[in-house]
Amino acid sequence: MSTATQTARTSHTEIPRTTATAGSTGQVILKRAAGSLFVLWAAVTLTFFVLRLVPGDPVTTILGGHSAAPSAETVAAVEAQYGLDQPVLLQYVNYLAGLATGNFGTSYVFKVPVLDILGPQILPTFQLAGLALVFAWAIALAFTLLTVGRGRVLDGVGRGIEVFFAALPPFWVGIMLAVVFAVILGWFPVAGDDGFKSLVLPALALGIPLAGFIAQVTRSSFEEALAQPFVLSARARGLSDLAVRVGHALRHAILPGLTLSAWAVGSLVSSAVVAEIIFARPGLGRSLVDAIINRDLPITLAVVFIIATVYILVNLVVDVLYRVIDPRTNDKGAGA
Amino acid sequence: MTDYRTNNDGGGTASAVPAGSAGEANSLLNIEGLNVSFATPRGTVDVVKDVSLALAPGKALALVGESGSGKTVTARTLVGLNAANAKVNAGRLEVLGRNALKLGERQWRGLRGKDIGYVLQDALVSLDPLRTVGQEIDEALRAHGVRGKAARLERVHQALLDAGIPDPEVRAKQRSGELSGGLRQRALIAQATVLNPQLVIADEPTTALDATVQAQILELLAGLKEQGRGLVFISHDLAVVSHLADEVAVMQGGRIVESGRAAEVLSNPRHEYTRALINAIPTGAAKGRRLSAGAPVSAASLSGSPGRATEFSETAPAIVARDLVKSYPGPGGTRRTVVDGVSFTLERGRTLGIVGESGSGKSTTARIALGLTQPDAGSVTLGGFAWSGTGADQVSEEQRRRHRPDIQLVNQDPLSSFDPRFSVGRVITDALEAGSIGTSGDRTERAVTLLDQVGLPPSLFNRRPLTLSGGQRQRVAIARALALQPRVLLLDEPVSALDVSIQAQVLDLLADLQSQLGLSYLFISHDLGVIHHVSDDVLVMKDGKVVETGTAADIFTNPQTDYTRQLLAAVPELPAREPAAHVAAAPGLTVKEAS
Amino acid sequence: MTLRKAPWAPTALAAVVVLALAGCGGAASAQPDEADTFVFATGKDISCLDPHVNGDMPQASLAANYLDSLVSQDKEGKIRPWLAESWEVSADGLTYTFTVRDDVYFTDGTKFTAEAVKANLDHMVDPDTQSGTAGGYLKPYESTEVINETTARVTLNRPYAAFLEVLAQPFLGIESPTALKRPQAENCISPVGTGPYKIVDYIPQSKVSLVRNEDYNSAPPFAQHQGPAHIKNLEWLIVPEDSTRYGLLRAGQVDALDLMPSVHFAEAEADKKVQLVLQDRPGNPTNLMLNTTRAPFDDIKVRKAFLHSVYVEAGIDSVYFGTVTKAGGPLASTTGFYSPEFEDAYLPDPVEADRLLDEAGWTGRDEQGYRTKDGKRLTVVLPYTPAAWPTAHAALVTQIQASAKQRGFDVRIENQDFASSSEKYNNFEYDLRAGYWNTNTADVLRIVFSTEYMKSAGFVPNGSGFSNKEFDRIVNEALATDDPDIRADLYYRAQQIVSENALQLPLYNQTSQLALRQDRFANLTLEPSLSLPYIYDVTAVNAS
Amino acid sequence: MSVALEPTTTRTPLPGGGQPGNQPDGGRGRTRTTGLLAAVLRGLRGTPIGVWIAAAVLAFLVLAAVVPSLLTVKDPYIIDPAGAFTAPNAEHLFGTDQNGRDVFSRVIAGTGQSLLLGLAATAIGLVLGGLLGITAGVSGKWLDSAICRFVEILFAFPGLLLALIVIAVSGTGVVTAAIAVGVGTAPGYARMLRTQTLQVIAAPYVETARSLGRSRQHILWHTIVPNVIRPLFVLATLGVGQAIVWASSLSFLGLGAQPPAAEWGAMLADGRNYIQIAWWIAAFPGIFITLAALTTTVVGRHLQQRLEAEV
Repeated sequence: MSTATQTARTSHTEIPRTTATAGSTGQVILKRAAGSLFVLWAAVTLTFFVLRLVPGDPVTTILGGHSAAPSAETVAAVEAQYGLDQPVLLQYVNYLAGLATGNFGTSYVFKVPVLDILGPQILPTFQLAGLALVFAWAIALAFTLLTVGRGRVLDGVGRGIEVFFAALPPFWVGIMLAVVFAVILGWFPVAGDDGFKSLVLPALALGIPLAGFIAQVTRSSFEEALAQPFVLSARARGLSDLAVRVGHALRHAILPGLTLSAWAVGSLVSSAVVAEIIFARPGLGRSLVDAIINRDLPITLAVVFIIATVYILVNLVVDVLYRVIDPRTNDKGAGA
Repeated sequence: MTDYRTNNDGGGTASAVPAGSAGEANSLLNIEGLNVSFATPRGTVDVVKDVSLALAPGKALALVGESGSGKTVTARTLVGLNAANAKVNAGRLEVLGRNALKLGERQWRGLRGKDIGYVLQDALVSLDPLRTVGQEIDEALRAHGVRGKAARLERVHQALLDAGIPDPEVRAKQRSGELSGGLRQRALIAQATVLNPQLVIADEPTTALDATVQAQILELLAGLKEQGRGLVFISHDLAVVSHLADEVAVMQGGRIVESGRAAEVLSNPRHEYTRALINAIPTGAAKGRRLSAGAPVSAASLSGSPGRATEFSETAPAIVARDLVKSYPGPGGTRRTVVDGVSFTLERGRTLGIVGESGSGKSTTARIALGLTQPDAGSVTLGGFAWSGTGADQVSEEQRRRHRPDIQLVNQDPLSSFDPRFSVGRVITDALEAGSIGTSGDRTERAVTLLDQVGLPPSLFNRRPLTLSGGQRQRVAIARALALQPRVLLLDEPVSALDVSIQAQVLDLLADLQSQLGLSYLFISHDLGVIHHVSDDVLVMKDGKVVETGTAADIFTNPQTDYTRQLLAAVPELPAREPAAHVAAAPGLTVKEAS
Repeated sequence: MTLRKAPWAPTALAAVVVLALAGCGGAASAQPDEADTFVFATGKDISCLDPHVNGDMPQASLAANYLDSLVSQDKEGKIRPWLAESWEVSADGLTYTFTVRDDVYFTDGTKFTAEAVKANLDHMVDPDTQSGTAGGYLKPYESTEVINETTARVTLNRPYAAFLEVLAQPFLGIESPTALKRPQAENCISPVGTGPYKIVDYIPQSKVSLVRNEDYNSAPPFAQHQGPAHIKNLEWLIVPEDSTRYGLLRAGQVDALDLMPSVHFAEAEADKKVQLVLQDRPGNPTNLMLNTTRAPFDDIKVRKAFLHSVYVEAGIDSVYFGTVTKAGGPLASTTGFYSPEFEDAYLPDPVEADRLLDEAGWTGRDEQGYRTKDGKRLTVVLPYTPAAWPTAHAALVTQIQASAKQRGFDVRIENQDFASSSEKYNNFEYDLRAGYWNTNTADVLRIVFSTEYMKSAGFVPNGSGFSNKEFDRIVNEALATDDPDIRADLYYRAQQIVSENALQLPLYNQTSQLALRQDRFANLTLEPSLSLPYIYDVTAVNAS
Repeated sequence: MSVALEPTTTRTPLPGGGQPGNQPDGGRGRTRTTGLLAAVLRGLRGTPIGVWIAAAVLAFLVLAAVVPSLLTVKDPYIIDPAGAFTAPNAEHLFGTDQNGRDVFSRVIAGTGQSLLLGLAATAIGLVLGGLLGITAGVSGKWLDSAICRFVEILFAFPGLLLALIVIAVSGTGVVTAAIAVGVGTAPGYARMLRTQTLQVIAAPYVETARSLGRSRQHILWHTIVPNVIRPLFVLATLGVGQAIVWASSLSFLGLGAQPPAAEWGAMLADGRNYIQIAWWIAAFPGIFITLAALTTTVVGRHLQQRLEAEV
C-alpha cells in the first residue's frame, strides 16, 4: 500500500508548482468527463477482445451443460442470433453501437437482456460493498482512535490485530463467521438477502480484511499527524486528548485511507463474489465470475462497464471528499 | 502521562536562580531542581538536569541554548506537555502559584490556553493546515467554555486585531497556508493569547522568519510583556534575546550554565560557553575574524595532486550574469516573474553575497547561475566561457557538462543531496569518478584527503550521512564539492539550518578554503549577519529584482535604498560588549552538537 | 462407514468464539413460521426458466413444479396419461396420436388444446429456441398435425420407442402457446404452464417465487392428491455453496434442499427435524469416459488396465460417506432394461492391471514411478471444472488419481472453467472426461455411445468416441420396436458391448438427495421420470 | 510518543563505529564497537518481540519450504480412504483429510508451493508494475500520461477479471495463479513506483548528480533506477503474504492449483466443505496462509521502518 504521507513541507526552491489540468472549472469538468468516458471505453474494449480471443466455446454454454445434444441447426441458429458467425471486429462495432443506445445485449446463458439479469444484482452488491466499507472504516477508526499512541502494549495489540486482519483471506472469514454466528449461535441468518441482518455477516467478511488495510495506513498517518506541531498547539490550547485526536489528527489521518477506499470499492464489487457465494446473495461479483466461467460475454462486459463506472464515480466522490477534508487541494497552483 | 514527582533530595541546587525573583508571592514560575528524563527502549535519558527558574509578571525570561540543550523540554514541562515517557521531578515546580507536580491532566487542561499560552515555532505546521485560523482560535475559546457563537466570533476577531492582523473578518476564514509568514505567526500568537493568559511560553517564535517580519513579531511579544504577562521564550538567537528578555538562562546539555539579567549576561558573559556562543555570531563587526575556536584547516595536502584540465579563464571574472529573466506560469494563465533583469559579476577569489527575503528570487538566480534552470532571457558566462543563455547564445547541457566541475553547489540541506545508498566515502569517490579525477585505485585515498581537508576524520568514511550531525554533513557536502576541484562554489543558505556554533565552524572552514584554494563564492543567505560576515560584494534582491549592489562595507554602512535600510534596521543587534578579550580566554572550546 | 461423529467440532471453534453462548442448533428462523410458504434451496444456478431452452437439470427441477407433461411415468417406469388422456402408436412406430384433456387451462388463461401440443413440440425443435436437451431428444420429430381441439397427431421420421418416456420428462413440459409467442427474453423469466404453481417473480442467481395455481385440476397419476397444491407459496432459492445450503436448512431458513452435501448426511440422519429423501436417477451413471480416439486409451488393454487400477468403492465410502451407490455398468440400476451383470466387470485387480499394461508395452518406469513406453510417460489428462461438480466428486477423482498412480498412470487433473473444458471436449482433447446422463430410458446408451452422437455439433455426448457399427445397429433397432422382450435383449447386448470395450469408468449412480425439515412439512416426494423434487404433495405439519 | 522529542537521543546505532571526541563539530559519546557480530547485535537490539516471533515463524516456513523432509516423513499425496477424517493425534499432528492424507505433511509440502507462488506473483507484479511505473516516471509528458491512463484502465478493470482471463488463457495451476495474481497486482505497483520515481527524480541528489557533470543516461541508470528499486525488496516482502491470500481466493473459486497439489489455498478451499465434521482440514492451511501473510508483513514492515530510518 502506498502510504502517501503528506507532511507540510516548506519548499526552499522558489519554483511555483503548476497543476496538471489548468483551466476553468468548466474545462476541468469537461476534461474529466472525457477522461472517464475514455476509461470506460477502454475497459470495455479490452474485455471484449481479450474474452473473444481467449479459447473457449460459448455455444456450448448457450445450449446448456451436460445432458444436452443440440442439432447442428440449433448451433447455427445460436451463432447467428448472437452474431458469433461474424468477424470479431464487426461484432465489436455492433456491440459498441448497441452500447451507445443503452443496449447491453442479451445474456448467452439466461437468454434475457443483460440489464434484466444484472438489474436485481446491482443494489445488493452496492449494499454489501457499502456496508463492508462502513464496517471497515468503523473498525479501522476504532483501532486508530483507541490504540494509537496509547502506550506500547495497546499500540502493539492494535498494530498486531490490524496486520492479522489484513492477512485473513476474506472467504475464510466468511465461512468462519457463517459457521459461528449463523449456524451455531443463530444470531444472524445463514444466508440470503433480506434485510439488514442478512447483510451483516457478508459485509463483515469483506470488511474485516479491508479494515486491516485501512487501519494500517490510517494508523501510520495518524501517528504522523499526532507528531505534528499543530497537535501540540491544540493541546496547549487546553484541548483534551480525545478532542485533539478526533478534531485534528483524524482529519489528517483519513486522507490516505480515503484514497485506498476509492480503490477498494472498485475491487470490492468483484471480490464480493466470495461473500456472495458463501452467503448465497445475489450480486454482481457472482454474475461476473459465472459469466466469465461460462464465457457469457454480454454479462461480463456489462459488469465490467458497471464496475468501471463505479470506480470512476467513487474516485470522483473521493476527490470531492478529499477537497472537503483537505481544502488545500483547491489552492494548488493558486500561488499559496 | 508524564510522571511528575517531587525531588526530595533536590535541595542543593547548583544552578543560578535569578536574584530577587525566587519565592515572590506573585511569581508566575518558581522552579527549583527540575529534572526531566525520558524512558526509552534503550534506557533512561536525562534531558533536563537540575534546572531552576523563576519569572515575575511583566517580565520576559529567555532560555538560550543550542539543539539538544533541553530548553524545549524545559518549556514543555511548564505546560505539562511532555511526552508520555517523560519523567519529571523537581524540588519545587510551581506554575502560576500551583504545584505543577500535583496537577492532573484535567487540571493542566484548565490551565493550558487559559492561563498559559504556548506558541510554537513554525506557524505553517503549528496551526492545523486544514482549518481556518478563526476555527483554531475559536477552539481555544470553546475548550474553555466560552459560550455563544457570536460572542466567540467577536473575540476571535479581537484576538486577531490584537495580534496586529488587519481585516480579521477575512483572515479568520483563511487557513494558515493562505497567510503570509508574518500574519501566520501573528495568528499563532493570537490563538495562544485569546484568553489573555498570564504566562506566555514561546518556543523559537521568530526562527525561520525574514528579518523584517521577525522585527514585527518581536514587537508584538514585547507588547504582551507590557500588558503585564510573563513571557518565557526559547531562542538560539542571542540578538533576539537581547531585544526581548529581562532575564536569560543559558542552557547546555540540560543544565543552566549561566543565568541573570539579559543585559548583564550578554554584555559581560561569565561562562565560557556563553562567551563562545556570543563570539560565534557572524556580524559585520567580526568580519575577517574567526568565529570558532578550531584551528584552521590546511589545504596543503591537496596542492600535490594534479590539477584538472579546465578552460576556466585565469583573467575573466568567475561569473558574469547579464539581465537574467525567469518567469513561471501562474494561476489563470498568468506568468509570475521570479527573476527580473538580474545582473551581477562575481570576481575571481571573492565572495558575492546575495541577500533577500523569501520570494526575492535569490534561489532561482542561483539555479540559473548553476546552469540547472534555463533563463527566459539573459546570459551567464562562467570563467570566461558561455555557460547559459537564450536564443543564439543558448548553451546545451552537453556543452555545459564538461564544464560542470568548475562550479559546484552546497545547499542548505546536504543530506538530501546525498544518494541515500551512499556512504560518506562513496559520496566523495562518486564525485571524483564523475569528474574523472584520479584512478579508481587512488580515489579512496583522495577522498580521505578531502575529508581531512574539511576537518573530518577518516573514520567517517564508511558511515552513512544520515548518522552524521548537521555540521558533519555540511562538511561532507563541501568535501564533495571540492572533489571536482571547482573554481566557483555556489553556497545556497549553507549554514541556515545549523546551530550558531556549528555555523561558526562551517563559515570558518569556508573562509579557510577560499583563502587557500582561491575559490570564488556565490553566497546566498537571508541572514544579513552572515552575508555581512562573509561577503566582499553584496547583491540585495527583492521581488526578483536587484535593489542595490555594492561592496559589503558600502551596503552595510551606507545603504542607498529604503529597502536595504529597512532590512538592516530590522536586524536585532547585540548590545556592545567587551571586545575580543573574552574570546581569547576560551581556547579549544568544542561545542557538542546533537542533530 | 467410518464416520466420526463430530457435530460442530467444538474444539476448533472454541478457539474462534466463546461457545458458552452457543445455543446449538436452535436457530431462530428468519421468517415467521408460516405454513403456507415452502422454501426450497437448490444447489445449482438456473439459466432460462423455460426448460425447452438449453435444458439443464436445474431447469427441469423447477419446471416440474409449474409445468405438466403430456404423459407421465409411474414408479415402475410405465407410461401413464397426464395432459394426454390416451394415445395410439402406429404399427411402424412413426405416428403417435394423442387425445388430450379438454378441461385444463394454462395459468395465463389460455386453454390447453391439441394446438398447444403442436406449438410446444415445434418450439422445442425450432433451432431458434436453442434447445440442447428437449430438442436433442426430439431429433426424430417430424411434425404435428392438429386433428381437432383434443387430438394431435405427431409424426416421427424414424421409429423412436423412447418417445413417450422422453415426453414424460419435465424438460419437455407443456407451456402456454400464448406465452411461447412472446420473445424468448420474456418467456425465459416468466414461462407459463398448467402446473400446480405459477412463477410470479424471478431474481436471476437468487430466487424464483411461485404461488399456487388455485385452479389446478391436472395432477398426474403419481400424485397423491388432486386439486390445488397444499402449500400456497413456493420460494425457490439458488444456493450453490454446499455448507451454506445445509446451514440454511439447519437454521430453518429453508424447508428443503437438493444436492444434500454428503458430509452432513450422518448429522442430518440423526437430526429428528430432518428427513432425507433419496432416490437414484436413471440413465448413464456418473463416470469417467475414456477417450478411445487417441493414445493411450485407443488401446483397449490400457483402458481395461485403467479400470482395474482404481479403487472406486473405497473412495465412495470415504468421501460420499456411503450416500451414493456404486455403479459398475453403463446403466443406472433404476433405468429400464438395466442388467446387473456388468456391475462387477472391472473390480480393482492390480495384478491384472499390471499384466495388461506390460502387454500393451508400457513396461518402462520413470524416476517418479510412472510407466513409460518408448520414453513417453503413461499420462492421461482429465480436464475438470470443479464448479460443475460436488466437492466429494473432486475428492473422489483425486483418489482415483492416487490409486491409478500406484499402477503407473499419471492422471493429470486440469482444473479449468466450463467454456475451456467444453472446447476440449468437443475436440476430443482429453483422455478422461467426467460425465453422466440423466434420462428415463435405456436409449441413453445410444446417446452416450453411438456414432451418431460423436459428431454432434456444439456438444459431444459420446465422450469416449466409441464408434461401432454393430452397437449402432442394436440401439437403433431397439428404438424400432416396443416389444419389451426384444428391447430387453437388444439393450442387454448393447450394455455388454459397452462393458467389454471398457469405455467408461462407472463411479456411482446419480442420485436425487433431498433433505426436508420434517418438523414443518411432510410428503416431499420425487417425480418418477428424473427423480426431481415434487412439491405439489407437500403438506404442512401442524405445529400443535 | 505524542510529542517529538527535541533531543533525539534514541537514534539507531551506527555501523562502523565513530570515534568520539576528536571531531571538530562534535562526536557523540558512543562506545566504540567493531566487528560484524557487534553490528548485528546492535541491529537486533531494539527489535520488538513481535518481530522476533514473526521472524522465527517465517524462518520455520522457509525451512519447511526448502527442506520439507526435515519436518515430515509422510508422503503428502498417499491416500488412505479408510483413514479419512482422522482427528489430530500423535501420528497425524494435523489429522487427515477427506482422502486420508496427512494434513501436516500436506501443509508442510504446500509451504514451498505457496511461498513460491507468493514470491513469483509478487515478482511478476513488481516487474510489470515497475516497468510501467518507472517508465512513466522517467518519461516525458506524452508517454507518462499514456501509461497513467493505461494503469487507470487496469484499475477500473476488476482485478478478479484480470486474473480469470489469465487463467482462461493459460489454464489453471500454480504458475498460472502466480501470473494471474501478479498481473492483478501490477497496476497498484505501477502507481506506487511511478510516484516513487517522481520523488526520486525530484530529489536534490539527482540534481547534484547533474551538477557533478553526470550524463542523463548515467543519472537514469546509476542514480534514479537504483533508488527507485531500493525499497522494492521490502515492498516484495509485504506483497508475498497478500499474494498468497489472493491466490487462495482463486482456489476458492476452483481456479487455483491442480489436484493433488498440496497448495494451501486449494487445501483450504477443499476443506471448507468439511469444516463442521473435520475442522482441521481447512483450519491448518488457513492458519498457515494467515501466518505466512502475517509474518511476511510484520518482518517486511520492520525492514521498511529500518530502511526509512536510513533515508
